[in-house]
Amino acid sequence: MSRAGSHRASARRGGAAAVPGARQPSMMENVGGDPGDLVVEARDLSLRFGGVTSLDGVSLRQRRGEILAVIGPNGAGKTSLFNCLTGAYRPQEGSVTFWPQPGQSTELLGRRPHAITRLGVARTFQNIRLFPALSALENVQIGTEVRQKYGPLSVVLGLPHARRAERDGVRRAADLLDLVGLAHRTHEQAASLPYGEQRRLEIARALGTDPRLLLLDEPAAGTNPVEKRDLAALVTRIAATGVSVLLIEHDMGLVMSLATTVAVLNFGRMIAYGSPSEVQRDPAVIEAYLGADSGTGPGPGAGGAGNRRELG
Amino acid sequence: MTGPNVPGQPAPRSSTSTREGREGPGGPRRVRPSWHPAGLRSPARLRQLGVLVLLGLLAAVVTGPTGNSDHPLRAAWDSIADPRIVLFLVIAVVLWLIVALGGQLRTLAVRWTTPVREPVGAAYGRRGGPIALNLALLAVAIIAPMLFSTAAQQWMVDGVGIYALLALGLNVVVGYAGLLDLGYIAFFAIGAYTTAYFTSQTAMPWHAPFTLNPFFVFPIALLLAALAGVVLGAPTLRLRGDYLAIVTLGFGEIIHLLANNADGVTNGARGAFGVPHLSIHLLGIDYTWGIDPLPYYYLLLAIIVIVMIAFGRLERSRIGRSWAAIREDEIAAEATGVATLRLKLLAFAIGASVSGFAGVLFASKQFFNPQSFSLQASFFIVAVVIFGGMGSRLGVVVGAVVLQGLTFYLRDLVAPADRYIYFGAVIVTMMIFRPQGLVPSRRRRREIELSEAGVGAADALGAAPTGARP
Amino acid sequence: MGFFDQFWQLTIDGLMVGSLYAVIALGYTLVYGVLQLINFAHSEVFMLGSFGGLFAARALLPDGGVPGGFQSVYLVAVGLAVGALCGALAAFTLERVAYRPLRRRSAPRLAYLISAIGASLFAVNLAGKEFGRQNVDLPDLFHNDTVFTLFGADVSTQSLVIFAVAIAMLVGLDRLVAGTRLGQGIRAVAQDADTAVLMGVNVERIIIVTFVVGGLLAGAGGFLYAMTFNASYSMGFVPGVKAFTAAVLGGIGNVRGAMLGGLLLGLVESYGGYLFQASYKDVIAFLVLVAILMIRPSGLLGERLGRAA
Amino acid sequence: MGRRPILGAIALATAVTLSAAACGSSGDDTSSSGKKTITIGFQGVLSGDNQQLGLNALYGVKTAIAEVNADASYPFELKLVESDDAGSPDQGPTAAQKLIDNKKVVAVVGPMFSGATKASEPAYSQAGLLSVSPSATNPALTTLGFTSFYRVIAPDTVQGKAAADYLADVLKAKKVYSLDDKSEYGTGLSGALEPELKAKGIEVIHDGINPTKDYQSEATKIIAAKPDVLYYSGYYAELALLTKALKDKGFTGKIASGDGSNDPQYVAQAGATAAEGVYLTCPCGDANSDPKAAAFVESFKKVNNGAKPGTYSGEAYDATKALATVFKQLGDDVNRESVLKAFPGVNYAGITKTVSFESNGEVKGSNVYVYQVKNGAITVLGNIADLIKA
Repeated sequence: MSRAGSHRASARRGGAAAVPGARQPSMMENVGGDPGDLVVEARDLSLRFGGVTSLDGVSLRQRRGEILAVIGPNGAGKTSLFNCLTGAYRPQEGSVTFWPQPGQSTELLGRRPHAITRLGVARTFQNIRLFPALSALENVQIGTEVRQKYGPLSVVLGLPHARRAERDGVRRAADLLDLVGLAHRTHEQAASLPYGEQRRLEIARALGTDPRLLLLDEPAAGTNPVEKRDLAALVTRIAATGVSVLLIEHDMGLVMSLATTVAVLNFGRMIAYGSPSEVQRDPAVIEAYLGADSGTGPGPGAGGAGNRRELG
Repeated sequence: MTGPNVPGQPAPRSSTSTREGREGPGGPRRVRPSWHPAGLRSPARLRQLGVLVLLGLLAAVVTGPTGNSDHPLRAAWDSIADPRIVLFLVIAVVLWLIVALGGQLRTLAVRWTTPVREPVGAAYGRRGGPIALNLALLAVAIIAPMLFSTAAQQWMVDGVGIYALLALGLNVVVGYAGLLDLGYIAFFAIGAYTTAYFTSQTAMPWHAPFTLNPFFVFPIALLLAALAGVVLGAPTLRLRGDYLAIVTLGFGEIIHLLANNADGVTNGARGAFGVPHLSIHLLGIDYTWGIDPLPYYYLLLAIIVIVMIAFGRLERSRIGRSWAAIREDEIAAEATGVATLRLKLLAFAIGASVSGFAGVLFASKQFFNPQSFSLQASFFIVAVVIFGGMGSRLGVVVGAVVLQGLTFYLRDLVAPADRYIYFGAVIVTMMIFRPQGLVPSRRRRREIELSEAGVGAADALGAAPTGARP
Repeated sequence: MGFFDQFWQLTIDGLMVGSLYAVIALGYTLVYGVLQLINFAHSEVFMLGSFGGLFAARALLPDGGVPGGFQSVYLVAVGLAVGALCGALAAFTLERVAYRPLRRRSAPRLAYLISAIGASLFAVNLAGKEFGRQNVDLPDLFHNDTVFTLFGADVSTQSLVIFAVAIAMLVGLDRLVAGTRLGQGIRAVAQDADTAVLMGVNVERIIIVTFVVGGLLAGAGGFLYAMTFNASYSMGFVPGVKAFTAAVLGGIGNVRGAMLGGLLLGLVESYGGYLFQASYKDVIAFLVLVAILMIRPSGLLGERLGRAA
Repeated sequence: MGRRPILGAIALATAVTLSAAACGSSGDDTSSSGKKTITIGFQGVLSGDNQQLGLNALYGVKTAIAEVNADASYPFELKLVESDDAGSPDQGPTAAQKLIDNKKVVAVVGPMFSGATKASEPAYSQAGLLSVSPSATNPALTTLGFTSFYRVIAPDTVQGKAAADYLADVLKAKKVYSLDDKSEYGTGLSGALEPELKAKGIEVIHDGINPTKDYQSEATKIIAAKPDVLYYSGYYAELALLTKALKDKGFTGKIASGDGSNDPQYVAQAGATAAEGVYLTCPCGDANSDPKAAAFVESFKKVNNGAKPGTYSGEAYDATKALATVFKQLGDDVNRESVLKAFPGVNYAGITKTVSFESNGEVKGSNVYVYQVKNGAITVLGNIADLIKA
């Protein structure tokens, strides 16, 4: 399965024989039935842009604490799915339920992205989107201060609770920089960091918002093997703190070593769902990736130079 | 103008090298010091000469006689067919020689216009810049008016002070939140008319059943203007930069026209006469600000200092960082949980309230009519903010001092009718040389450098225009 | 006194002014489409074109009486041509002086705006100095009779000429953008300048051409404007703001949107001025704009020059 | 291609130009004869949209000064200091203060616009510096408690009443469309005109339109209302456009306007054909058509490079001449205090009127004349009071 990379042309050819949508509900039966331990559930998401269908009735469940990887060829709708979960896109049909705490459910659709983030869903971007002119610390601070309540008047008057909150935000941000191994970069401008560190800084910023669910969009894109290994360790550490991780990744080695569950998208539909080994054996997946000659994920740079406006 | 930089000395290469890289194919030629005569005959040099001669002719026309429409070209011709033209041509040629032969001038210009790159770490955490410098500036501001004529003092209040305050407010909108507001003067008008409503029974046909001291109107106007900002902003802030610009422009024009046309409410074009001066009657202190400009100046100075300190705190707080995040990448900011709309609205409201505050001050100082709230005034405040340096508190104040000072200086220097020719030329020249403004803020300067390099947007209005990167 | 008695007359008045707004609006929209920047000095391009056309036509105007027939056509044509040339020259100079150096320096967007305001101040006041600060009348170039009546409304030669020339220019530009190689280049740059460069489009040239085309239209439009409304050094500002509004109304960056926006704005002003106190017609025009933007945030026909054709 | 050096040169050139301009404007400080010099100030609209009105007045002042300086019977030379207020209240106090600061200035002609006047007069009153406005017509100005304000032009009320009489009694209008430009001057005039008309039982339709270029739909509106007379309260540039639009659309009623339109430029801008027959009321004797003032027109042209007198030129000239008369009477004792004290007693036969004042600063006994455009020239029909009796 690690050979099933992202060769565009062949992936599309393979998609012509896409699995009928009727199969999809059965995918979900693989998941243990009790909604009590779910962290997020998307049901029948359909997203269309003009005549182009980006998501076609996708459903997805993730258990709390699980690392779920979404894979699929380019243009399969992975990032669209992320954008629907985080409120950047508004799908025409479907619903997304999120459980910040067990037994405490919220509908995410129709909320603005910042509101969803505050509920506990944080994300990173495929093409890194840091605040380039801010320092590393400031970038993370934006995240750690998200739920702080003090207003402009307290700031201007320098009230004690505002100062305390500010100090608290800085401390937590510094801790997170430490966690992702960027403590030595604290006061450096985000744009001046090397690529791999920018990726980690983005994760730190997302963690700053104190999420229950963390969405990572191709975190390993454009990183070297050493950085990949560090990244895998980092994601495992994050998951160990009780944060559920939803991951888009092309690097199959990383996916197979990290993910507890894998979902496969192709042409806006989910064609497979299960443990890494199950998915690897799934005929539909093999068919979708058939002919894909052993690309091992996108080459370096595929993540960085994307169109900045794609989410706009 | 050229100072000690005599042509003929080789330029230190190192100081130019950072910029040369961006100059494209033309760059390397400039590095080679070309003061041997042959270099003067290159096409590029000859083109420079042509441009400079054209500029010389233009300068001759600008300073020449005034014409009329019966003989549209006569004035221009009279300016050129005049012995004076020799002076302008000589200046043009001398300039060309200096430019062509002297590397120093370029070096100087580059050194002056290239922002100093300091590491972020050095800048970070330094609160409000060196205190000594700020205190020195404050001392200058306190002493300065005493050295000037009363007319200049008057202008330091009406022109410089009020506009500095307005620019500080608009800076929150444009510089911090990255939103272009072309109708900012409307909030100023709201402040001024609120004052007239509450403090005088005679200024407007429409007035409060009671009379307040103008000091009590400050909080009212502050809130009303902020409210107006929210009312205007709530539906429109979803719009993208340029649409927001035109909607705010429309709003400003509507307020202006309403003030002018609603005779029965605002007294229309006749304006509001008779708003009392500020006065304090408290704890045995009885003081009234009068016609003399100085007391108003110091009051304004105090307010400006307070506002600068307050906005400095704001800028370094969670709120300021969120604004920076919105400016740099709105989508990422939203995804990081920044309530972008609410923060933009906050910027709008804060900016508006400062404008309303300034309106009270203005109304209590002197007579006003709707002319004070024209579209041009809005443009002018935007110009002050950009000219001084978006996002920099000191910058926008310096912008007000320089631009308004320039209008005052030109008042005596050239025919009043021609004043704005020079004014316009100075603005264009300034923008060519120093688009980041006179005193850009550190953060903005970094953003602009990054946007030059193609990373991030310099403002929420999107990246630099097409073709900006050679 | 009823509104409907005058409806058609007001419609004709509105269309005449609206077509002029549309012609000026095209300059804003073209530049915006290509550069994503509001060319605030476009109103002065319009003003200078207006003076150029007016002076040229007046210089050729024979003494005594209103010319007729072929001579009228010739005078109008000369006025339009000289106006267009002056406009193009002004736009070219503006681009070279106030914008290009900023592009070289990768200035932030707002710097362009301020540069434009400075250039505008310079041009307005220099024109005032050179041409005097009085309004200048252009004597009649043809007999301004009623050509025909439409539902009881008089259609004069003048409104007919203005409307016809304006529409011809609008259609011509639309064809230019939609159907020629040059137009293709403009659209390519508008859609994605970086890609256009890779495809071999000379972006600098396209930018200059865009300014020049906008200047040609504004200059010719300026001459048409001066035929009815006189010329003056400060004439540019108000129609400039209106035309910009029209461009946004139709969807800035969209050629057909600018036409639609201009005509619509003209009509709104005409009707609004009749129905309410005339001094509130600008208020009404802006309120309509705000209302439309609330409903359709990217203008009536949407943005993007690239999609215009 | 060495772009930056060019830019550097531009900056340098700008600086040089500015300094050159500075040299050019500061070279006028010479006294030619042995006569003593008296300095007067001029505060007016020297920039902005209404600049032409300011220039009209400024040229009038300059004409008077040139005449005085050339006239041996005046034992002094006049010198002028100009101060621009752009006609706006924002710049008024500074413009006034500039003249007040100049201790040589003993009297001021101006301010011109009522708005700038209201903003400036507190400073003049405090400084005890006489200011004589050639053009501020707001009736309230003399009631606001300014102690050094005088004007040589009648307030709007005088003209409004006379114009109403003329429309009613001479033109026999039954229905009048009163249009103002929403300016201080325009609303003041229409506000004085309309009650008078209504009192005479005439139907009045009121409308206001901010100065614009496009009067097409307004013309349609006016024609639809079928008035006998349209009275426009505003300035000539806009009236010219309005007249053109009305004539193009075949308006058959009469057109009338006030002193703001009584300017030869009106005919030039509207075109002689369109302007033909238009009535203009004015509380002034017009310099161009009044034979008594022919000499003024000649000397005006001579002093001002061939420019012709326009709206407010005559008033500014008269104000300056009246000041000169006072200076002459005062002899050696010319200072702010003495001028302010002596000026109310002046009696000077000017070209627009005899300049003498009521105690509140209003000019005495203003006659309102009516003019008509005939064959492309503004010609006087006579004093309205006389025309009504006839």
